[in-house]
Amino acid sequence: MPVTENWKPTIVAFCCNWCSYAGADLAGSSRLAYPADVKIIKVPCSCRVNPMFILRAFEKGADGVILCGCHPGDCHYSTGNYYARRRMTLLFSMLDYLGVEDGRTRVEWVSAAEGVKFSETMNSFVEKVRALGPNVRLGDLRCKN
Amino acid sequence: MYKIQKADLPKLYASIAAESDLFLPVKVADQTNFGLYTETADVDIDTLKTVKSAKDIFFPQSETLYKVRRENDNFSIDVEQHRTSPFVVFGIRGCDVRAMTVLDKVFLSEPIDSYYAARRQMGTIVSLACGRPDTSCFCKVFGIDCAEPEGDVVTWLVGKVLYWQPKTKKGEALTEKVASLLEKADEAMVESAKNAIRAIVKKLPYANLSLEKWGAAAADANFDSKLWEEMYKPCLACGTCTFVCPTCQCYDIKDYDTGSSVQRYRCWDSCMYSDFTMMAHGNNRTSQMQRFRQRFMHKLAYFPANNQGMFSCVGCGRCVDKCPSHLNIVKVIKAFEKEGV
Amino acid sequence: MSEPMHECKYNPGFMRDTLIPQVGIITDIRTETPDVKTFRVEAPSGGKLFEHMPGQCAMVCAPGVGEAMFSITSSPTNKLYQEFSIKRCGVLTEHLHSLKAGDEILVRGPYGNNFPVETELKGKNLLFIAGGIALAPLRSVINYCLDNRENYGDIDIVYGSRSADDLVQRKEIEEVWSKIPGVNVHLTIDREQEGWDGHVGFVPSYLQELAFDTNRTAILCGPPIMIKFCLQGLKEMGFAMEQVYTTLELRMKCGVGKCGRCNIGTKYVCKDGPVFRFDQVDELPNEY
Amino acid sequence: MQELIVRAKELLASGQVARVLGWKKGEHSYDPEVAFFNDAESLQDFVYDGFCGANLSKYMIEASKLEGKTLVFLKPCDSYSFVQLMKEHRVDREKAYIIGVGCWGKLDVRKLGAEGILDVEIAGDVLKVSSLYGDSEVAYKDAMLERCHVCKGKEHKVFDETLLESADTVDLDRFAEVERIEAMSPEEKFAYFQSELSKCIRCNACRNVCPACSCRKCVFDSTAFNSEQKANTTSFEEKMFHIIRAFHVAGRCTDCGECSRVCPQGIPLHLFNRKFIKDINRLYGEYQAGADLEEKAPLTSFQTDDAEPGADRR
Repeated sequence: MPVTENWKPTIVAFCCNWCSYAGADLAGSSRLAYPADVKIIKVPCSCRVNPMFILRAFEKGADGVILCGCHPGDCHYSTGNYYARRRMTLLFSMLDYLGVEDGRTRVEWVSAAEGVKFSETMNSFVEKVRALGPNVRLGDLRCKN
Repeated sequence: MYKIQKADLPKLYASIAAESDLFLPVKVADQTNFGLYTETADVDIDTLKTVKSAKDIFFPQSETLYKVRRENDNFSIDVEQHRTSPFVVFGIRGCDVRAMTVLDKVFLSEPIDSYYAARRQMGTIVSLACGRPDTSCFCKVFGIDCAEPEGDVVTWLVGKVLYWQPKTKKGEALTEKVASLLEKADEAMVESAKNAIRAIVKKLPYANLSLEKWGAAAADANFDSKLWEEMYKPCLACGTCTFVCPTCQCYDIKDYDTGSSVQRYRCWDSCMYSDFTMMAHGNNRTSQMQRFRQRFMHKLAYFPANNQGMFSCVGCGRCVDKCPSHLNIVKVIKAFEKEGV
Repeated sequence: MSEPMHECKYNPGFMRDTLIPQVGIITDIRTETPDVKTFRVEAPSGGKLFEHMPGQCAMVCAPGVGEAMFSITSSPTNKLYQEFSIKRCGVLTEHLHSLKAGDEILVRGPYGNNFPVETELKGKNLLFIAGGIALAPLRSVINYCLDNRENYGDIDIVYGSRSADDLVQRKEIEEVWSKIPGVNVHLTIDREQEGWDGHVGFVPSYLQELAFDTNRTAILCGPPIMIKFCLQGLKEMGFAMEQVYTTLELRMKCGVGKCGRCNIGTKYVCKDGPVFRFDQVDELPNEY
Repeated sequence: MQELIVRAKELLASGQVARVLGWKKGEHSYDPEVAFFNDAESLQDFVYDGFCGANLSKYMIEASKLEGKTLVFLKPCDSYSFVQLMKEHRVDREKAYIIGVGCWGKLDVRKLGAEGILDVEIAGDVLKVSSLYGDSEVAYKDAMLERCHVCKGKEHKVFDETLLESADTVDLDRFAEVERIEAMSPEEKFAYFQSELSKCIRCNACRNVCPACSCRKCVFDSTAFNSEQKANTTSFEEKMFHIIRAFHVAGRCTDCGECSRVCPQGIPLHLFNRKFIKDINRLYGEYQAGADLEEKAPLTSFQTDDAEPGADRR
């Protein structure tokens, strides 16, 4: 894909069903804008997301991947997001170690009441990924055509 | 017979590469494998054995056969085209050249594998005699002379000079193209180099393995041997032996969903993997012993039975060097030699 | 885009590499039993995708799901279409069962050898023995023989399954086969069932009850355990191994004897089989 | 070495063990193979020396299913793997009679720097190499596997008895190489790993030898999962495979180094595992997998004040 002025990154957002997805809903019903290039995938808990989900998203063409869950301490299943936090911390550190641009991955805790935060998070994340350009280092060439 | 100074080889590579793709041993991250020549490639013709054989060039580890797109409920098949441009492979050793003959028996038998056939037709093989055979080499057992390999052009690296002898029409055509870089040479140096190589080969520890217990007759005789049960145990069921082997040709055909189409590709497979023979209703080889046995029986008994006695092993010794558990075909041959059946 | 068809430069006699399939359209699906469906397949422009002989197989592929070898259950004498009877038992077959008429699949073939209908079987009395879904490969031979009735002697068909609901091609068996002169159909099911007044019992025991003379050639297909006991029964009746044919089935990928996974002994089941005479099977290592 | 054979014979003779899991003489002095010995006679081929690098813990998964006890020789670092496997209920402690054997560093034949090696004589600190192309001498230390230079320690974590003295081999910092890479720019890091991983042939030797990779069915072998499993189809495949494999063993990997030892392409796979170990130590406290049977694993526990993902990014 040629990078032009109008190039828009593809963003995959894994959102926990109980907080962040509801936060996205609230952002929508409050008419807060966030880019349409954000593809939301609803997951039962941020803990459901394993590193393969993240890599798979990049493989299939995502330029940035963000994981949103309940604030630590507020997990619907009480502790899921604590485990997710450790996993993502290690995974992101590994991706940095491999030389993947660090702006392409992010975790943000967004509650059901934080429609504004959701929209702001997405806007800032999309902007950051846009600045980085298309994902080359973690993409599968076969998915490019 | 022609010659070129070793120091001038980069010119030779560049000259060949200007006209066609050139594959040759290239060092990447401290390991030498066949790769495409580029100006910045770290060409390494001194390493005796590339980790993977040159089989990759004619039968790639992974190649797309066709793409299927679905449009309005209809499938359209986009077939991968055959190779149409000529290419040169430089620096193949005698064992790997013979391995191509083994692969030919499989892929060029009816019905012909057209992708392989196209590459065979387009490829010119420049082989390289082995100056310093290794302990694990046993090509002699299969009647291969690493001092004088087969190939379209045969070369010898003697000291600082590469000697060049075209053997076929393809080889002569290539020689003509690079003639300006070559000078005439007499054969004396090469003859003495050959003698020196053959003298080393005689001293190799595996040079006199006996294949007496193998061949077509072994298909029945060796199958039920108790030796298999004794030998297979350290096998980790990885595919290292298969993937470094120049003659292993089993493949899998798989799908990859790119989102916009399905790519059907074939890739190397290994009879060492448990899912190799796995079907919906079960597996006909349930133990690693059976899988282990299949690999060696195929190479040393079934293949010769179907191909006028030709073994599906060329004695390159890669499996000997690379098996994580130090299991290999030499140990199998020796075990049968010692114990009978 | 598919390129114009011309003979393959490297593989004379073929349009494309043998690994490249054609698009086929499912024009009809018949539900035979709770887990078996018969798919009728035609070329997009109508007619058969290719010609085949009884016993041969084809690779059926659902892109992105998988590809597997299935025996062609229709007879070559059927000039209009080909049929596959497929039992739901894995990922691919599960998917195929979810398809409907009009859907497309990819097919390549035919592969393998065939029953020697024009040579060794010709002029012989024939005894077909099948269990469950194994009628699929036999149906092709049976119909071929019935359509060339004059070339064969008496035909006996012994067919059994778990229950009456699991009998494949029951309609054809009852309405067509059993009405043809010189053809005797012997059906059996494993256990008593309401509404079934036929024979009850496993195929091997039924076979012994029927006590055939050895003046016939047997063609035996079914699950391994059934084959084992039927073969034993046939031997006791005096049948020679050379008088009994069967088909083998192993994992296959290429269909042309190159990918290696159906290799057993010196044979490749996809190319040298699937039809084997029992004396040939006996020579193979016991790995099937 | 003789004392190992003597002890093994005693245990076999007394019926305490049904078989012995150890190493058997190879074709040469430098290629011993893993072997099961069922009787005293077969033990004449038993060998234990610097070339016996294979970690026998993984073989105990299968041996745990056999009738009777198996006598297994574990080097100090192998004993960590065994404890980890016990923790994961993959081996049966009751089925193992463990003799902890001393270790003075294991050798890597690739580091001998000679072609056509016919024989290697281990003479104390020196290796006498005789080859087709002349004889040479290499210091034992210089031919040691990377993992031995950064050894976790020479104390057995599980054993029934111990034999032979160990010798200290540590002379490098375990995390130095990881730190060297961490200090690179993203472009350099990417180029480095790209060049290393481009060699991967997906033979799965690293996975199959790994004592932590003990899943009955690997996710990469699952047909439900769109993975290439055994083909190096694109450069992404290898990245995916090695990242995920390292992640799946993170917090469980004892750093036994078998993956790097067996890689036919010489990929330094331990650098992935060690990166996770380093991060775990830094973020969640020092942790050594296999050191303790009871301690909770870092990825199955948490603290409410754990670091946020990406917190240390510049």
